[in-house]
Amino acid sequence: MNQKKNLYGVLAEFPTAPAIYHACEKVRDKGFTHWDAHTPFPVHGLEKAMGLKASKVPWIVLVMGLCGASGGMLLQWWINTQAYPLVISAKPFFSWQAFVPVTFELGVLLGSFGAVFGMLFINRLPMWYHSLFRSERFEKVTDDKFFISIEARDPKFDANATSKMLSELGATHVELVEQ
Amino acid sequence: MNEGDRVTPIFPKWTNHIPTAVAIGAPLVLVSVVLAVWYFFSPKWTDVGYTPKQPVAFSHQLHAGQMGMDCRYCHSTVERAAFAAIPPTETCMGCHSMVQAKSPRLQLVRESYQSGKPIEWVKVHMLPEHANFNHSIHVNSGVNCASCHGRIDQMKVVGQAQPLSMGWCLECHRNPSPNLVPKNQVTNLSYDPAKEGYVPEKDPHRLRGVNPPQHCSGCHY
Amino acid sequence: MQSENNQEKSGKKYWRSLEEMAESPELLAQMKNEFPSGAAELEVTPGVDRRSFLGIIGASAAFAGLTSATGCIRKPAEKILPYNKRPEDLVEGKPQYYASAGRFGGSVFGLLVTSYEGRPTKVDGNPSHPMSLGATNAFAQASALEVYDPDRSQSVLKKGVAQTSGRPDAKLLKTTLAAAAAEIKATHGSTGGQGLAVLLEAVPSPTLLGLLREFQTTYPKSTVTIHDAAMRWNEMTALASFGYANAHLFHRLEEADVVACFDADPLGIEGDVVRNSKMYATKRKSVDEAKTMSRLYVAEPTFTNTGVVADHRLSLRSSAMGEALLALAVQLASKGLNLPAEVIARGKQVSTANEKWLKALAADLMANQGKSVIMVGQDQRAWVHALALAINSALNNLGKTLVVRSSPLPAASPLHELTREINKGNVKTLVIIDSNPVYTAAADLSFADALQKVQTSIHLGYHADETGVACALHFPRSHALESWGDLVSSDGTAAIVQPVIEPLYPSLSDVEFLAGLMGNTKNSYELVQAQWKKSTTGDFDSSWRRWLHDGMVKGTVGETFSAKPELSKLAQQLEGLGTSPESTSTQMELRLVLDRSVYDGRYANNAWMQELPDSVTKLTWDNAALISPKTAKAKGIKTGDFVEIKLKQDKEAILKIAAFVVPGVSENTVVVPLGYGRSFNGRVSTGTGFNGYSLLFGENRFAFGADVQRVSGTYELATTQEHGVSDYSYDTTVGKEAVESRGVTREITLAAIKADPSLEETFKKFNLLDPKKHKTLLWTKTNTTSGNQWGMTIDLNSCTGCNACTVACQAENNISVVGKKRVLKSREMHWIRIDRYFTGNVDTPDSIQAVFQPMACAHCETAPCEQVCPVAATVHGVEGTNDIAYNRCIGTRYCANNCPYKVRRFNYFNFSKENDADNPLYAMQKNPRVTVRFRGVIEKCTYCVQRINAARVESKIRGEDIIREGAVVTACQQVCPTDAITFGNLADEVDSRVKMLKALPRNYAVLSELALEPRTTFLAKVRNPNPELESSTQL
Amino acid sequence: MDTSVTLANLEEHVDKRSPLVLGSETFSSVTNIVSRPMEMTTPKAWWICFLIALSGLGVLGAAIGYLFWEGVGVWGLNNRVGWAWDITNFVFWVGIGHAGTLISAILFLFRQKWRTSINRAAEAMTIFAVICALIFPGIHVGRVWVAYWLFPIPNQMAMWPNFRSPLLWDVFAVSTYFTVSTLFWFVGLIPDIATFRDRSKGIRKFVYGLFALGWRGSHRHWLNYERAYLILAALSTPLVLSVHTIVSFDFATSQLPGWHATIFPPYFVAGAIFSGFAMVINLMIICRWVFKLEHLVTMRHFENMAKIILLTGSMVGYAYAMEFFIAWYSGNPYERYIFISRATGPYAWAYWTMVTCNVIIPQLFWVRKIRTNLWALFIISVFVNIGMWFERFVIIVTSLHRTFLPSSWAYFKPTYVDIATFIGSFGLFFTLFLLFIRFLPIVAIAEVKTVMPEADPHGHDHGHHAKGGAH
Repeated sequence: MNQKKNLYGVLAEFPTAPAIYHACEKVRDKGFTHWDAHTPFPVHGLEKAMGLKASKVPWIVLVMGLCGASGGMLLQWWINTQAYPLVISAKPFFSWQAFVPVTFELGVLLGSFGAVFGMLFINRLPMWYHSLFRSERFEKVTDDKFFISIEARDPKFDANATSKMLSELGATHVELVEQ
Repeated sequence: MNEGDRVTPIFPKWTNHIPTAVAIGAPLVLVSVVLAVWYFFSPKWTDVGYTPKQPVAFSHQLHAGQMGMDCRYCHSTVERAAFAAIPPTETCMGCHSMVQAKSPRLQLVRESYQSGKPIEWVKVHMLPEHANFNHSIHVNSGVNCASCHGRIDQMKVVGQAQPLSMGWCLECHRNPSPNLVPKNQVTNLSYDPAKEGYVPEKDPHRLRGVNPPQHCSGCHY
Repeated sequence: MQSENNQEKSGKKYWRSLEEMAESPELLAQMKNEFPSGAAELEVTPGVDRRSFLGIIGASAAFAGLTSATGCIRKPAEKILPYNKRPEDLVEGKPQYYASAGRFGGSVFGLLVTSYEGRPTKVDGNPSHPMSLGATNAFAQASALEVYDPDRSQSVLKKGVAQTSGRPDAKLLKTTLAAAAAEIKATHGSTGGQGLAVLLEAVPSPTLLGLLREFQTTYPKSTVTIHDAAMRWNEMTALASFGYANAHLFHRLEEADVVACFDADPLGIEGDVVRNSKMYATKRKSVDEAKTMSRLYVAEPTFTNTGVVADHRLSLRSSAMGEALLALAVQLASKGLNLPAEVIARGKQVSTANEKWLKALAADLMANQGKSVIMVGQDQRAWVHALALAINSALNNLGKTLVVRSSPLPAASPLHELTREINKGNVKTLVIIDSNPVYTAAADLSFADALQKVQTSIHLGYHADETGVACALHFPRSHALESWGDLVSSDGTAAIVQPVIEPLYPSLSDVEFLAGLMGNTKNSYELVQAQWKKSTTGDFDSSWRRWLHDGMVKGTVGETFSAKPELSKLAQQLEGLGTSPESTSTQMELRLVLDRSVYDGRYANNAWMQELPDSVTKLTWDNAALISPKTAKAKGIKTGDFVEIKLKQDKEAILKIAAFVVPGVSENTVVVPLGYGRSFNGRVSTGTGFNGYSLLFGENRFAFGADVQRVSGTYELATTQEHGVSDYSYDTTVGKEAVESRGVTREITLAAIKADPSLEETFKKFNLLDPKKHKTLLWTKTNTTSGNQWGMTIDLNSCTGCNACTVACQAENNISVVGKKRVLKSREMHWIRIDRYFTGNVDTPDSIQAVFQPMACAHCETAPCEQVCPVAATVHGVEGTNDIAYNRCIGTRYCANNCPYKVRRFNYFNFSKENDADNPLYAMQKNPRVTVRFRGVIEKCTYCVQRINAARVESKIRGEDIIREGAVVTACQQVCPTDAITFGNLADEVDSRVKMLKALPRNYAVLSELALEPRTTFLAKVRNPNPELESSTQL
Repeated sequence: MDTSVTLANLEEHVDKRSPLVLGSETFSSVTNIVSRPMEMTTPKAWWICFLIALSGLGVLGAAIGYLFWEGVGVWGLNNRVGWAWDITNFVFWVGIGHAGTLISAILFLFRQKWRTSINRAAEAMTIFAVICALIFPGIHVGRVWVAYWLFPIPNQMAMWPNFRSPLLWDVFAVSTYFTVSTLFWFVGLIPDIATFRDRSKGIRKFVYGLFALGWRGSHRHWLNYERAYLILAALSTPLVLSVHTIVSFDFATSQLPGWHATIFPPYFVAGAIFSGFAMVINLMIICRWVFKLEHLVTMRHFENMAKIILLTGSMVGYAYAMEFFIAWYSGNPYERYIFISRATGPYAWAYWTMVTCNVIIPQLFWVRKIRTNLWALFIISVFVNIGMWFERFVIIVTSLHRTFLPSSWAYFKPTYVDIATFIGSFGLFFTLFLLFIRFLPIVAIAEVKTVMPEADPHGHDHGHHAKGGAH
């Protein structure tokens, strides 16, 4: 069989959640690295079956959140004590109690920015073009079908062998996808 | 080993570069816009250098500069009142009834003097609205004319030299010393306190320290 | 947006309005015409300065071309128009002050007029003048706006038709006047003035009266009639009956420890109010040092200012005053006072329900012989005045607390005699000098009809008013600020009336008019000088200058009568005086009173006065029939209902008027203020109130046997307190809350002060929280740093609620008028308001008491308004003032919500712009030192920060950091006739008066438990009740 | 199959009370149901509603235009009552805007799976309500053209906002809340938009594709996605509580009797949840009926929401009572007077309307029959929202019209502009909501699928699971 140059990889379709779960366990155990599972919804525990590491998003959120909060308090301190100290209701220039709400809100704001944009960044989204979008069957991934895609650049990849392995794992349909 | 049916994706490949481009471009654009607004919408840009044409080609360079007339000769109320009043036509005619009495450039002045109709000078230094500025206190505190008006004595046609914005006022009100000169040097536009090494605190002629207001009602009422 | 910016950018109203002026060509035309070429006196009359006006017109013309040339980022170009020749003593932007005098509410006092570049902007009292001592009443303040009245007469009228097409015409004025003079000469020259009559107000002007004498020598048979709301005919008759010919009474309240007013209002609207108030106040202020205070008894049918501040008030109908006084006489006699037997005999016949009250008063009077005074209202009949004089004399008060002075006025006849003559057909020519009899004459005279019987009627008036249009000929009158004149006060002090501005329209002053009718074409300046040259010895010019400078002529005119009255004469007065049924009957009595806002109607077209809340009713823009809650309940009348007042004497008169239920009115009495419902087409006066004159019969302003019935329909009355509440007892429940539950106004007795000098015990009931506990703040205060710390005290014990401060503030601070509709929405803009609280039981009028409390921004140190402003538009100044930067305000109104005193005012619309649209001339009154506020911003009392800043500049130039005591005087403080308001520098350890006052035990902060530490504090009101009557008071 | 309840599977058992998805729905049938509104030809009913809503929006525009032209005076406000309908409407809408995030965030954190089929619509409602709310503080200022001074922007005046002002806290709180809710909502939408993308053709495919950001259900994405979603929920929870707390600070931190009350924050939050859920019920009943979602939005959802309304309604009632008690107990005459005048004064009618709608009527939910009767649910929820509007009106206006100095007592009457603006805001709200239900998935497809039994990867044999776990 000829190894197509512009091959992206192999795409295997599975009918149910349990099916892909078990399939993933196997692919994981076979030591594939450049592969992925595609599901219409987050299948419970699949990351274990795929052997993925925990997400880094929380760290981004933490950092951003702290920046927001401290930045907020700093801004208010600077404005009220450095930029233009004004006597307001005879309150102290740095009335930190009154500055808590804004500090909190800014913390939350930047924190959630961290969560969303951090997630998109890690996921390399938006990515409007993807080789898998060339497959018609793949449109079902957002409906009720489950897929495993193994990329050609995976060292263990071999168009025939991998396809075969996947169909043995219970794939109802296996196809090759170009870049 | 079948190939499966193919569809052409909605978006071509290159669209994947857009996010990166935006991620890098957007901040740049944002920053430059902010900087642009910061500069071009500020009085530094909008007001400084405003040099309207005056009905009479009066040259401060000639009168105040070369002939060295004292500012207060014409702007006589500057020490007593909030306004440094534009001199009445009769002040001009005080000299120009003899000097240059026939000059066509002074035609308008003579007409005004006869008809009693004032000359319509165009206002150059326009403070922000609602700001009350009092010349007398500034002059009496020894703020040199040049601090706000620039080197009028070098201007053929008077133009605005400083932003006259609130922020600009506050700079001096927070730290007046650099702009203070001896009382008798107030109208000496070339006097540079830094060069002369003048220290207001040490000036025996000053009866009191200069502590300009920074609270709202100092200027806004 | 651009337009928004333009309108809000125009900080100095004065200039901005000129743009608008420039856009109305006819107005420009008028203004250009204000300046007759070559007005001779310009050079010698300071202040009358035509060039500044040319400047203004030039300026406006310049602006006209520019108003459209905007839109770029850069501000629109502005032009500066310097003087052509700067007047001697003028410095641009610096106010000039001119001493003058004026007659307001029947009282003459000295004035100090403020003028900017030739525009009079404010009228204040002349401190060195004995009758004003620096203070004025509200009317004087309002005259600063009056001169810019949009509807003032601008041209000669013939049979009510204007003789000029729009453009006022000076020449026409002169020629018409000459023609009139010629006609008079033709018709009456031969007959020596047979059928020639002059009608004028009681203006004590030497020049005018001199000319009048001249007139009468030219026309010996001519008659003079005086018609004036303030004319005290009955008092004159009474005095005459004792042999004091052509005299009037002058009171010295500074000498009186006991004052008894019978239907008199010496502190409100009657006579020399300003001086009386000053003097009365001295006897109240003594409470702090000497622990003594005068005692004030008032018997009256409805609350007057005097009644409100009284220690004892008896609710008594005007018609019963005479009896009450007789009964008092009996009481006095029984205590050994020597009064004619006939009087006592007569007095024994009357039965009065108020014996206890009168007994107590009698005792007080006897105890204070020579230190007491009985005052009788001008509307009381002659015999009552005579009786009062007799008692005063017997009490040895004459010459001490009151003196009889000869009146400068000529012997003249009252209006009804003139009318009789007219109806007989004896009057061919009638000359009316600045009087409006067609409106103000009693209904039974039907003067309007009579006037038609006169062949030639010539009228001089400030407005083309009801009389002006009815007369054959009408001449526009110059304002007092526009022409020369002179006036003599009731104490005899003479003063020169000095013009501050050229007449805005070609017009005549009284003297020019009268002289003109004798063919004398001299102007007022020459006439006045001529008059005074006669009476001057030595260098006239120097003394003239001194008079102008001082604002008065040293040495008084006219003399006092020292002779004691022959009391026996009193008997004749009382002869044939049957017992009047009034005192007992339950029939309704009608009481017509002069209005505290529009007086007799002459201020009806003055927007400030129309919007000024009445001291007691708080009613604006209208008058109403005042009825006591009890009577109203009995008649089923609620506030706002229409009632019909029928009065049947020889004629029947009916008035349909809105009712206003207010405590303090006597039972079975309906009170109608005069001066409203005017029929001349003033743009301000039109549609305000109801004409009370249609119920006026004869000379007396009270009539018995009126029929008051509720009729269908209601009417919206705009009050500034209890907005639109029609509940009978509502206002006293409010009072209860304020005075009793909340301790807002604190009222104590002299006895209490004596018993508890520190007042700690006495104040306990007012303190919701122990003052010592206030200072516990969660944070350390950020103290304001400057050497000047401003503060104010308001002495409730002195305040008579005269409203002068409200108008003065309006004049000083360019406060907009909002109109009736918006007052109804409670959007009035006054920076200082006078709260009035009633206490007592609405069903027993005698138990009702009221108290005034002027309320303005208190400049709290921990101001609740500041912390809530999201843009820091209102923050604290280093001198302890609560500043507001109008152009920073975005108008969230949060500060107003959070202000416990509710003293912040919001510009819901562009009020100032609307005001100028209504009348561009108003802009000329604006104070150039104060920003004119625009739509969408909050405003409030600033402690007259413009004056503070002016003073600071001067003291700094002088080299002082501390501003001297007295260098800053707020507008309200300056005008206050009782010096109730004191303002000053708390940081001035040496001679700060306000600091001293704040140390008094009477000093308290309203809502002190909120720990706002307001810089404006109040001195508690002290009443001095007679122990014998203690029970009847509310304490 | 063991039915014994252990900590491990407790949650499952709780959830098995009654199924969250009824009938014999499969993954694709769920997709179909939810996609129907997007794919069906627009129903007439939708068009009618939309036109009505649109005209309402027109009214809003006109009212605001007139307001800007003339000034705030066109409202009934005065110098004593400086705030009335403007801020009442603001608080009202912010309150409504709470249920969404609450359902999404808090119920999500508490693993209340029944939320899945209503949270999407609720979030949408939140965002639209907050948009309506944001209008009012914007337009109530006297000079809108300088309202940007509320933000700390460097300027030549060297002036900055006053961070001590609760109004400024509001600006930050509400705008943050709006931003975060929108992000939360959008993140939730991504997979479902992808679903629509893959179902639709042509321009729609392009637009959906654009917003799907190229989602391909990759589980490496799901991993970060779920984490991010969880964190957003965790952040939104304190946020949603803080927002109404801060709104209540507008009043609580002021001086006025009737405003200055420490009970406000919890009481406002309870009220917000109260009104929010009422609005969700109203909207869901309609959507469910129009788009035949009976199998996804079940009676159990409504019943749960009714219970929450009952709870929060009672909390609000407790707060009312407590206010009176404190007013009396404090011995503060101002406080006492204001509450007496609330119940007996000129605005008593408003007060009793509030009590009836908020405290008395919701008590009907104790009865299961009423709780489960859609008509009853709908009507009572409407009453609740009327009552909650009046609550804000009572707090704001009655407190302002009887303040410390009796001389400054006044009465407030709304003008027709007040009324038009309020009605108009509903126009805006429904315009947005109708567009939403027409073009976006009103039920979170992916999430619903997760709670279906088929979603369980170990659904068929447990033994295998044990092995899998052993790895």
